[in-house]
Amino acid sequence: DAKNPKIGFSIDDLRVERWVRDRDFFSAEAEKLGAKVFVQSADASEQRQISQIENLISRGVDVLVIVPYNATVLNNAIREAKKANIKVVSYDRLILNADIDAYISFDNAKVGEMQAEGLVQLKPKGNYYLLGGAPTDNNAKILREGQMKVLQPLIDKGDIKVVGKQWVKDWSASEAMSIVENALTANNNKIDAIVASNDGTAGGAIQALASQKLSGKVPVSGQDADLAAVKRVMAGTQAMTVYKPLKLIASEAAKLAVQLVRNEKPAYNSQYENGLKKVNTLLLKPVPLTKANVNLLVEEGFYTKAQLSAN
Amino acid sequence: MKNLNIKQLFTQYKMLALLIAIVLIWAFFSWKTEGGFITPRNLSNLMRQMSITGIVACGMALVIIAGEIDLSVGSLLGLLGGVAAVLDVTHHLPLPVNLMLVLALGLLIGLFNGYLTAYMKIPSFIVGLGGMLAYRGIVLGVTGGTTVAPVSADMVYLGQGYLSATTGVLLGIALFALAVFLTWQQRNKRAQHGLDVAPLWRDGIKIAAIAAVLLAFVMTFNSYEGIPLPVLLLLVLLGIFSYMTTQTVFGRRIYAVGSNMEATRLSGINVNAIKLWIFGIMGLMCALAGLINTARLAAGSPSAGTSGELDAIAACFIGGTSMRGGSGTVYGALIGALVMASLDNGMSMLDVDTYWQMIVKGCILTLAVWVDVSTRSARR
Amino acid sequence: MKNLNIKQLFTQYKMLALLIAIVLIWAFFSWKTEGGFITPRNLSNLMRQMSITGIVACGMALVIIAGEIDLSVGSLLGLLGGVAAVLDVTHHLPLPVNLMLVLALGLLIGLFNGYLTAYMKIPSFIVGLGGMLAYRGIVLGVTGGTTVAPVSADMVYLGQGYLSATTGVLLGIALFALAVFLTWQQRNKRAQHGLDVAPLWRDGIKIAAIAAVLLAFVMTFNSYEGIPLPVLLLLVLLGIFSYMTTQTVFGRRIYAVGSNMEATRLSGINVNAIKLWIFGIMGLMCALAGLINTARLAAGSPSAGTSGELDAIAACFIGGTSMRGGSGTVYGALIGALVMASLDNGMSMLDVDTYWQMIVKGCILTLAVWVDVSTRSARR
Amino acid sequence: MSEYLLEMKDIVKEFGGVRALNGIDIKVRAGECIGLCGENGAGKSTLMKVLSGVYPHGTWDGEILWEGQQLKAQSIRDTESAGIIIIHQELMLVPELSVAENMFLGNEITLPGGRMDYAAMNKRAEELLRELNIPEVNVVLPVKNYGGGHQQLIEIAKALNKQAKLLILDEPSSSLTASEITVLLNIIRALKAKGVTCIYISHKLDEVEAICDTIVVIRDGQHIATTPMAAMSAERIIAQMVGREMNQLYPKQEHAIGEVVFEARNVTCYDTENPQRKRVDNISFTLRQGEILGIAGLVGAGRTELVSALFGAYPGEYEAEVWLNGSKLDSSSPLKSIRAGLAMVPEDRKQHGIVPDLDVGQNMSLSVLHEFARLSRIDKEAELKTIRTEIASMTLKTASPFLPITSLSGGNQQKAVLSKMLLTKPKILILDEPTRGVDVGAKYEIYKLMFELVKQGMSIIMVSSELAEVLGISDRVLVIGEGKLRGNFINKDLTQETLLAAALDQGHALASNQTSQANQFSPVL
Ligand SMILES: Nc1ncnc2c1ncn2[C@@H]1O[C@H](COP(=O)(O)OP(=O)(O)OP(=O)(O)O)[C@@H](O)[C@H]1O
Ligand SMILES: Nc1ncnc2c1ncn2[C@@H]1O[C@H](COP(=O)(O)OP(=O)(O)OP(=O)(O)O)[C@@H](O)[C@H]1O
Ligand SMILES: O[C@@H]1[C@@H](O)[C@H](O)OC[C@H]1O
Ligand SMILES: [Mg+2]
Ligand SMILES: [Mg+2]
Repeated sequence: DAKNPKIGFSIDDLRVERWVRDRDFFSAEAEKLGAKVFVQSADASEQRQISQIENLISRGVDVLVIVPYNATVLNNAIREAKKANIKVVSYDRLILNADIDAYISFDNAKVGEMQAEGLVQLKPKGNYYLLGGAPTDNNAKILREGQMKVLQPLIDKGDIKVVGKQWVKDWSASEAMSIVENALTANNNKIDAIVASNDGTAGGAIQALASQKLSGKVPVSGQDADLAAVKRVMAGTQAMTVYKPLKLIASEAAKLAVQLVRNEKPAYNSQYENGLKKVNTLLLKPVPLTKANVNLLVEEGFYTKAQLSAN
Repeated sequence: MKNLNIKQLFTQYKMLALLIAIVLIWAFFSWKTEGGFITPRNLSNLMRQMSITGIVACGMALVIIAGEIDLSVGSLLGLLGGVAAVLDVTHHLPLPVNLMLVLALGLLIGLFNGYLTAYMKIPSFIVGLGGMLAYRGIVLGVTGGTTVAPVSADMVYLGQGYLSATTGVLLGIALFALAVFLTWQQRNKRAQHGLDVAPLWRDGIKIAAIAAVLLAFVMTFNSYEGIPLPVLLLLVLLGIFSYMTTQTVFGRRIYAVGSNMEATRLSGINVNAIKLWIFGIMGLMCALAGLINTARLAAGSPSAGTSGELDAIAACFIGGTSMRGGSGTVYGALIGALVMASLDNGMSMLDVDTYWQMIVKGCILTLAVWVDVSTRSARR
Repeated sequence: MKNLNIKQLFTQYKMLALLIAIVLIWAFFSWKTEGGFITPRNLSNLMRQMSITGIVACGMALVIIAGEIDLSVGSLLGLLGGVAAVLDVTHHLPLPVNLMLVLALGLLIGLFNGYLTAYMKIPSFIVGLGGMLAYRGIVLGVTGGTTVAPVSADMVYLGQGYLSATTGVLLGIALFALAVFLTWQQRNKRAQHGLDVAPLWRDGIKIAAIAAVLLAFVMTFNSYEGIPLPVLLLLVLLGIFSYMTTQTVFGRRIYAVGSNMEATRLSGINVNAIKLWIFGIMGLMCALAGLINTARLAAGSPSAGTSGELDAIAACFIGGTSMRGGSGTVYGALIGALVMASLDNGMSMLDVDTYWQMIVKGCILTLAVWVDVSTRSARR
Repeated sequence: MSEYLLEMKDIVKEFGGVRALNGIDIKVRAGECIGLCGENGAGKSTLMKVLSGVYPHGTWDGEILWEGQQLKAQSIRDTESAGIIIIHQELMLVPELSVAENMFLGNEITLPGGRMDYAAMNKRAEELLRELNIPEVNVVLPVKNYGGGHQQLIEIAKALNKQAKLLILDEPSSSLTASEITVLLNIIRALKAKGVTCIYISHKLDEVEAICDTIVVIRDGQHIATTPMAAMSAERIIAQMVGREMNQLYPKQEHAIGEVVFEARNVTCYDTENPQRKRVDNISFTLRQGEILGIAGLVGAGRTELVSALFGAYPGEYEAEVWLNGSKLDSSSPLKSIRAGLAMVPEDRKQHGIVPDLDVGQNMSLSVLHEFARLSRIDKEAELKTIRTEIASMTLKTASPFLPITSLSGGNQQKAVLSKMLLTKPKILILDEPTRGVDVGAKYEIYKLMFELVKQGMSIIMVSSELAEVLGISDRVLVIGEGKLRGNFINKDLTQETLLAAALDQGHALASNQTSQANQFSPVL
């Protein structure tokens, strides 16, 4: 009911660090608003995610907040939700071709752009290696598109040369490490920057660089501001990560969800075309995070000072 | 004759044990979800959720009974689903043509796996391991690593459609009539050959039980939206496969091959051909599962079916199929799939942490097989 | 005696076939990368990259020879690596204590798996399947799904450290001395027991070959940074396991159990205890592999080791371990691991698309086993 | 101490409600050699498994006194350390380990640190094999390289290697040839002289007669009688075993022999391990309608290879031309052979005969299942009717056709396999060791059946290592030695000596007491 709404929160994969934090922030805020949250993790399986959404619907939730694993495969599940008069919020990744009520996000393509920009600032010219995400993950493709948006003009100009690109199975850090080791060998260490698509794979890449005593010399990008990555940024071995103020998106999303149930009007600031309709969108800004602005994390309560200084 | 009854009771008891397990699991979840678990709607969900694993498990049961294993099914399912999506989205093929093509492709790849195993004598474990990598590679190639969407409404209907209420009722009646007819025919035949006929009351009870199950089944689904198409498909497959394994020459030979391949060969049976066709059937099942999966996702996804082989194999083993080959049933495998799906569904309704879900599933799987092993007679 | 020679040549030939395959693969990649592939640096990388799979494959070879299988190793590796990371990062345990704890835990879990298989009679396939889920669940619980980093420098050294050049040379010399001593001892023994002694020139050639290999090995590594610690560990394991399987009573009993368990039991051997310990050893190997993995990544990742079981199993089968148990070698498994690692490394150096990599690996795996099967005698 | 080395009192052992042993009492004096006799399924092996700890204490009822003390063995280990050593009926060797390793399995000689002392073990193994008169066996080769006969001897050597007070031999001679059996019996005599007690189980009563001091007969899991051998004869043992007199072991019946119907030309089989080596070397022979052709030879002579090649079941490379009624057959696979009218009952029942997960009836109908099918659907009632008829006509002892085949005794399993092949209505029936491990009663019935079949016009090829059986049943006998045809004899005034001489005869011309008639079509002559 409207006073104590039930929120179903379907998350792609709690094995990826950031989603754990999203969940915690989200639940905390929702409970403050008097809602009850049911969390599901699909462990990077679209089939499981659909099942879980169906289960949440049978559970009788009032609103669904979904972090899609694969943004293109959910429209059947969402049709079911709509039939049951359940509101649907797309969280972080835009669900395509489906009748959703709202979208709240940091734009993945934008994140890709920031990653590339972060590196281009440090190495405007040179050999780039593109370390993509899971080959089976649609978002990895979107990130790559964002990165290429920045890099392509420079490639055309001849400033930047892409000396290799690989997708990393399951975003696996060890796989990323082997790939970068081999890339370094193949290119005689003549790699000037590595565009890693998230912090996990960046970690693997940096270990590979470290064994060539190149860590800190070759800039590596990332995203998510994982604790380990932030420590690396502070230590100077990772050039940047993209900080998505998770507390903000999570609490905003919780508010948005409750507002939808209570038929209140949320404060949207944008609209996105998802293939079926223009979706009302609350767009939050991802922040490129470098050594210069890590304090932001402490200010926003993302990490405590102790967490960052502990080794 | 007494011995016979004990034996029959025992086999029935084994299935009973599983059914009791399901009842317990369902009761537990229903209690915990305050009845939410056994609403028609959730049962309908549950059955749809198990349909893909179920379809694959039907084929896998045959493969395992024949003493082999197929680890490539997850990737193959993904590949065939991906091909279906590409044919639909990119080439706009009409659904029937698409279906035919994908089924044919599935059969062909299955036969190829079978050929490698039966004629080239490469252990099926390896063929599966190789296929698992290669077919997933091909999906990635075919889809370019991106999700292929949106598929046509026709195709989506395959995965999301329902039988109308009346069709459902008619189907129930037809099945009931079939059961009555078969029982009657069997009684006649036995009498005709001078074999002893079961007492009338026993067949009466059997028929009544069938009627009750059919009624409950149709009523439950009809009180939500009707019988979902994938569930219908699963039932049809259950019928075909049960008939095949228990009533046909081919079926009997599958058990023989799995139990003692050499003796079977020396009995004048072309064991290679049997293995070949079993893998062919497995391929067909992957095609069906892939189609349903694509229909349910309304898209062809490059990661579809990942680790589907493990679910199917687990279902077979929970359902009492023997590791060594030579014994097992298709309905057992489906009950096994239902057990796994019930756990997934129930725990997700209860909002159990993923890691607990994995731990519980791992334990239940092991436990179920342990119960099976330890209640089975110590024969051999 | 003539028969013996042919047979011996044949077993040697089998390993030769694999070595030739490696030479071909290396030659191909070297040509394609214009020599980049066989630089000392890349060979060092290659060996380090194969070390984790190699360590697991050592244990897996025993398990498969004993007629069992263990599917839980990937998850277990992840779990133990995760525990090591947590103990290091969160609890700041000194490395030796940490090592001891993790090894003990690995042994314990391995023994638990073994207990379920050997004493509770649950098929190892199922125990593995259950463990695969459950242990991964526990990792997620232990790490809370986050990457645990950064681990201490001591621990990183385990994965990234090198032996100094002189130590490497000394090691090479020691190994050479050992080989000479053993050959000499064997000649003595045979003479003493009145068995015919191989001609001196043959043992001479053998020793020379060993010297050449050792020299090449040490030189290659020393001309980069030295022998990497994980590679050293792998060599030590190879030594221990080869010794165990060929020279010790326990080792020979592993083959006996896998080849004919009933006969072994009826020879008064406690087959359950043997299985128990084999799984215990497997657990230890997972602990070592987990530690090295965490050390290499300098972090404990909740998804570490995913599908590691498949790599290890594939390595064993490529290396000629029999599916049915009873035959196989540890060095074969390591050569198998080297084949797979060479393919991965070479293709990633050539920047081949992921999907092609998967297809090629799948095909090579199947092909390798096919060659093995078809050169092996047709008899069963 | 009691006067007995061993007393087994009121032993009861059940398998899933079925009593295999039903209160057996047996007493054994030290130094005695007991002959344990009984039909197939009487419970001999089960009793010995109880005694030797294969079935641990507590899985059976009753009491065992060993040297006057209660024996509560939990495993083989316990009984072996008490001095009870058993040679099992089924071969219990590990195929992948070497001969020596097998002989020392469980009792390895070790060096410090748990190392195998190969030098010592190989040496001792060679000594033992020399004692058993098979020095040709190479102790470092895997056991799988050797055939059934050698394996049985290796198994015996393994037992001899242990310090036995009581040695149990459960059908140790089933794959041995006469000369090998002689060696074995001599060894047992030597053991007896050293004071070792033996329990000897065999369906070959002449062996029992030759070495046993006391005969214990059991039937249906119950003790029937214990009698000194002096007061017994083969006939009386049989009478006690089957519960009635049997005056004749080989029920030879007159039957008409017709024209040549079957011919094998130039059969050559190559060894699977070593393709250079010929296991069967260019053998040709003919077979007449209604004829029983015995094939005799030493173990490893290649008889099994010969007949499996004819049937298309030989696993390695081979060449064979098979003619039936004047036309050449394609017998390249068992399927084709069966279609053409050939049938073979293989030598190794467990590996090649029964399908363990199918029940008795399903095993019997396996080869002809398609005949009961319409549109592939099995008419189960028709199938059952045929099975019931067949069970009755074969006097196959089973409570129901739905029992697992593994629950039948060896003899009855053999009958089931035989009737599986007979249902295919063959013209030529090949029987490879049809009575191995089968008791006298059942043997008699199988022989009777064979005669009925030839009377109906079938022709039979019977491979057998029991010369008495070959002589008792066959119309004509082929002798195979080292893969070559060594003799072709009409079974008239033929003696075991003649056959043995032919089998051993090396490099001499083909022996034959009769040529023109038996082999007028044979290209050999
Ligand atoms: N493991 C078992 N499970 C069920 N029944 C068994 C088992 N072992 C033996 N039996 C049954 O027990 C009875 C005695 O068998 P046993 O092997 O002792 O006979 P036997 O006298 O040794 O016969 P044979 O001369 O054929 O070797 C038979 O009816 C057999 O079917
Ligand atoms: N030296 C050997 N190497 C490998 N296999 C052997 C050898 N000797 C015998 N065998 C195998 O043992 C089995 C029986 O031996 P074989 O067929 O040669 O003898 P046989 O003349 O049929 O004698 P029998 O049937 O009395 O054992 C066959 O399956 C054969 O393949
Ligand atoms: O935040 C990242 C997410 O956007 C991507 O899809 O998956 C990996 C995560 O690290
Ligand atoms: Mg017996
Ligand atoms: Mg033979």
